[in-house]
Amino acid sequence: MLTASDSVDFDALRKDFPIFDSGPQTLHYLDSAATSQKPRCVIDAIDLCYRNQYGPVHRGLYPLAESATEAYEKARQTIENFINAPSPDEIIFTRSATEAINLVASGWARQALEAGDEIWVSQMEHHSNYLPWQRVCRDRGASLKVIPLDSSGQLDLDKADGLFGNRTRLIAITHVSNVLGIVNPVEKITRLASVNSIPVLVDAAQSVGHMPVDVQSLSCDFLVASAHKMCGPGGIGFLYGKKERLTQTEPLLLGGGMVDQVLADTSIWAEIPARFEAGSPNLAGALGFAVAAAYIEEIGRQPIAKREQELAATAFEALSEIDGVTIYGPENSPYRSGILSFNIDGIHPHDIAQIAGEHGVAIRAGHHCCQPLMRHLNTPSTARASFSFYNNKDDIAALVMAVHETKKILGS
Amino acid sequence: MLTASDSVDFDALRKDFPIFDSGPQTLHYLDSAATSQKPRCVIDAIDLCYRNQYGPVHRGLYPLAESATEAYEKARQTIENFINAPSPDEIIFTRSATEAINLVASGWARQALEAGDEIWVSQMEHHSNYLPWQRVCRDRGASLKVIPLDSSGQLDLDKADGLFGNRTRLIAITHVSNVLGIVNPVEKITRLASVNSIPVLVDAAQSVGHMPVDVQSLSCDFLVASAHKMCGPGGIGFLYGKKERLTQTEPLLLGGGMVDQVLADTSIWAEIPARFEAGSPNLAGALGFAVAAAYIEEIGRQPIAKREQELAATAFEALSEIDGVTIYGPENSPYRSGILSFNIDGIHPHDIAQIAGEHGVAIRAGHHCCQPLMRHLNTPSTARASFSFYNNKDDIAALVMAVHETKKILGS
Amino acid sequence: MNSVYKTVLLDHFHNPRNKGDLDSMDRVKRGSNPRCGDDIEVGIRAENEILESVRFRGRGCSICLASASIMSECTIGLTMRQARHLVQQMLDWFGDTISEAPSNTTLAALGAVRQHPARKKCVLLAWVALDETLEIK
Amino acid sequence: MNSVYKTVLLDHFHNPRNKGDLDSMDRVKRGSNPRCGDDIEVGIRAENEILESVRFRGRGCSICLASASIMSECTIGLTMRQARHLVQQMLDWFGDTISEAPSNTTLAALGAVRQHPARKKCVLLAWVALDETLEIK
Ligand SMILES: Cc1ncc(COP(=O)(O)O)c(C=O)c1O
Ligand SMILES: Cc1ncc(COP(=O)(O)O)c(C=O)c1O
Repeated sequence: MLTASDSVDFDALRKDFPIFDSGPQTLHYLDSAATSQKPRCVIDAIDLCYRNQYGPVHRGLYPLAESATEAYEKARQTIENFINAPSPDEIIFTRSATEAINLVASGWARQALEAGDEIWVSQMEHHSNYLPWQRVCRDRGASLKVIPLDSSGQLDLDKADGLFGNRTRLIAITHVSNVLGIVNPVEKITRLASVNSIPVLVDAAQSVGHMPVDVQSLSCDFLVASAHKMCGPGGIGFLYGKKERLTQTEPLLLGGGMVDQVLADTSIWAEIPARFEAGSPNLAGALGFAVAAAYIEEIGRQPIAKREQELAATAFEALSEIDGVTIYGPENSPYRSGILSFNIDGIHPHDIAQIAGEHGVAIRAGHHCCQPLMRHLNTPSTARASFSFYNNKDDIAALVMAVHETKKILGS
Repeated sequence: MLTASDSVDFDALRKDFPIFDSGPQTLHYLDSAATSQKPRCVIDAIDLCYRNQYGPVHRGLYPLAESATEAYEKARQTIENFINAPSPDEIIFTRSATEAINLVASGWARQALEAGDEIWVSQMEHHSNYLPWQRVCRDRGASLKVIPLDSSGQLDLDKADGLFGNRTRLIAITHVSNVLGIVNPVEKITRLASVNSIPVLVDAAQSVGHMPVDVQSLSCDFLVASAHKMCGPGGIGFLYGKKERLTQTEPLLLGGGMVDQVLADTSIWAEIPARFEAGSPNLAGALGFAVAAAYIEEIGRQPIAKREQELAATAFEALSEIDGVTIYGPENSPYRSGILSFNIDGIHPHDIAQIAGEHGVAIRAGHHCCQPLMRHLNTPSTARASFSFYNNKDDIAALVMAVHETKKILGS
Repeated sequence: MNSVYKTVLLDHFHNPRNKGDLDSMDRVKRGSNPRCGDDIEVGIRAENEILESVRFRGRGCSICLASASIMSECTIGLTMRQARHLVQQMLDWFGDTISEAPSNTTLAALGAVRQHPARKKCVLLAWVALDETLEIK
Repeated sequence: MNSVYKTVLLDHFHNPRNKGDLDSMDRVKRGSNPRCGDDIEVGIRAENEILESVRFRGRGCSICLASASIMSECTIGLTMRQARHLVQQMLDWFGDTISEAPSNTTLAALGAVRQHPARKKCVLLAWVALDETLEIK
């Protein structure tokens, strides 16, 4: 049974999300791993910004511009604290996790790689944490190596020959799989990598809003995430980078605000982090992001993690009792977040998602931008239910009902 | 005197902008070239999106995801129509004008350039339309050439030896100068460039929300702009590219949504425009951008251009009557938009902007991300007033007053 | 609720017509959508420009497979020209160039899918493959 | 309105103390901010570790120039150690590490600039240059 995770009243929190009051039909939103819904405080912060506080960041001397700049830098500090970074200068605002990874691939790895070097990813990476490395390795004559998975879908580090060897220039690994919900042992990886001083990039897109994340105890060199997957607005994310690594990084985007001196044939970049934020900063995006982080922090990521695990565990149990349902990944375990992928024998996952959609249940079907993982699972696609703390047991009941309905309609 | 531009009631339109009702003091916002204020319809569209309509774009089969996808693609069509592009597939949503230029520099020019080739920009370019070309030229052994300016600050095409010659691979030129307000003769340039089939990129950051812009009559190959300078939200902009050019362009960002097949060592990109939009699309950004474009289109860019020119002309006249004031750029002329840069003898522009700010007048001082232009003007910085249609003659009076006040406080 | 899972569609999914072996076909073409894993083959046999047999095999979602089955039923007996015309009508109908279903009651069962842009490809996969088999050599 | 343009500041801007020629100085250091075009030089002459002369020249905004003038006035006569200490106090005050002005009435005139982060650099430019002239050889 579902029990309130600690002392947080999650049913009351659900009321913070206007979307659940907006339609005639109950929305069973189980696609938070794609993008999460937004609480009123975030929506209101964006609204207020554009109504009363809007001005250029880093570019003016009048009060509106000064307060915009201050608010933007305060948002940076909020993100700094959210992941326990040592300094706000180590937080770069990007448009997304995807941009942040590309920045490291183009700006750091491109310089660092030589022919014969290796970059390691895992078989469960999202395309955003796979393709940038594939390109930079090909361009530099390096090899992209893949940590294999065991039969339960977990990293098989023992089979990753040379992972911590002296050809490895970088390990880029997701913190939480967006398909299997597996939480990877990042601390173990950074510890083993540190022996050979191998930098580690953590894709925290699926973790940072769902469980405590501390870059100092993870001991990673880079960490990336997007606001929109953690109650924040679209169009903003961040890169955390250790000062030492950022100093080795060339900017991805060149333009206004990231340069001190522009000479005829060469230029001198501005200090870090400005160097990596070319173009007019996204004020409302940063403010909305900071409010989202504060909102999550106030609930507490420990209770959130517990709540989402409980929801996923309950769904796991209910679904596994249904004939013909296969759930991917390990059995319910502490290594599992609130994400669940499954299939029904003989039924295409698109049909599951469509029929679920017709019944007010929002789940996703497809390869989830994880084609390498689909090859490992030996299926072109799966259906995925992803839970957020604002979900409840009614959502699980609706999901189970939709699966039965799908079987009734399409089962043989 | 100011006359209503045609039949539009601009004083009524000012009421569409909540910021002007938000403070105790009248805000004389003359910094719209840095970033514009937002009308209620744009703010409300973003609000509504997050409250009632929010879901993942291109990634789901349930109703919320389908309508999000539809709304996003409709926004693309709105931008298509706004610049009269031949097809919505030629509109790429980016985070900004800056990203759009970097995409062309990294994705198109990097392939197209060979040692000895030339890229031409002008001496009045914004750093965002200068630095990306500087880098790609240096990396490829090509030359970055600069169209010089005449004493009035206008392009001196006659002195640009080889501009339309057969070493030129690209001409990247701003439509409107963000410092001088000069409107460049883009049509003339594309006509002369077409003789040698030289592609032309137009930086429309300062034009697209302020005057009619039609990529087919401009006959340019690429055109870029940001939403936040034309009443839209931060964090979104676009690249227009001719189909033929986009086909020659490699994506800048790799990741989710831009790939059809991910194989071990190589990948097959998705169709255009998805290929250039890696990562989760910014739904609220695109919707807000489209509403901004529709809002501007409804007022009419012809009347807006007239109104802004009138405001600038009136300010020009008033400021030029003040002893010790130098206004940069050509005298008031049809080649001028609503942007005006000036200095006061013996007074640093930062002081002008600060004192103006203390009197509720928001103007900008600095190099405006145009250090090459500052070298031409032989000053490290200028004060800049930039007018939007929501400004009025009270704003001009306040500006003039602030200049007098500055002289009184700091004049010798 | 305007479900896409109408009786006719479900019937074709559960009891696919002309599905299976393509060995006796004159020409076979493949249609695949790597994004969702749909992957089918369509084969034809014609005599005097008239389609004697239209068959398919492969895997896909219910809409993809039902559409292939419906297609086979609707095209057997047509001349190759008529079949090409019907494919074009389907493309126009799903491309929203025309709003009326091609005058064929079975085809109308696919109409509900037009409300779901992401799944139009599922419907059209078989039809595009058929079109390729019909191309003038 | 809490203007930064206080009487004391304006006085130093209009009537800068110790401005001009640096030929007779022992050591000269330059401070510049390419972003806004401020560019000044600060020179010192010391005898027995006591600052006999502190002078500056260059161009900049009123705050930058007034700060340089105020600085010269506040540091002439100090030991080099005391001057380094005062520079550190200024850095702390403008870095918000301490909230009280260094106990010096003239310096207090710069306090209003602390509300304007973008202009703190203008105030500190001369002080940082001075610090460099004071560095132990
Ligand atoms: C002429 C011009 N080009 C490009 C840009 C860059 O726009 P953004 O900062 O929105 O990328 C600006 C504004 O900053 C501009 O004025
Ligand atoms: C594990 C993982 N990494 C990276 C991303 C990319 O995030 P975004 O699309 O916001 O850039 C996602 C989500 O799409 C994800 O699930």
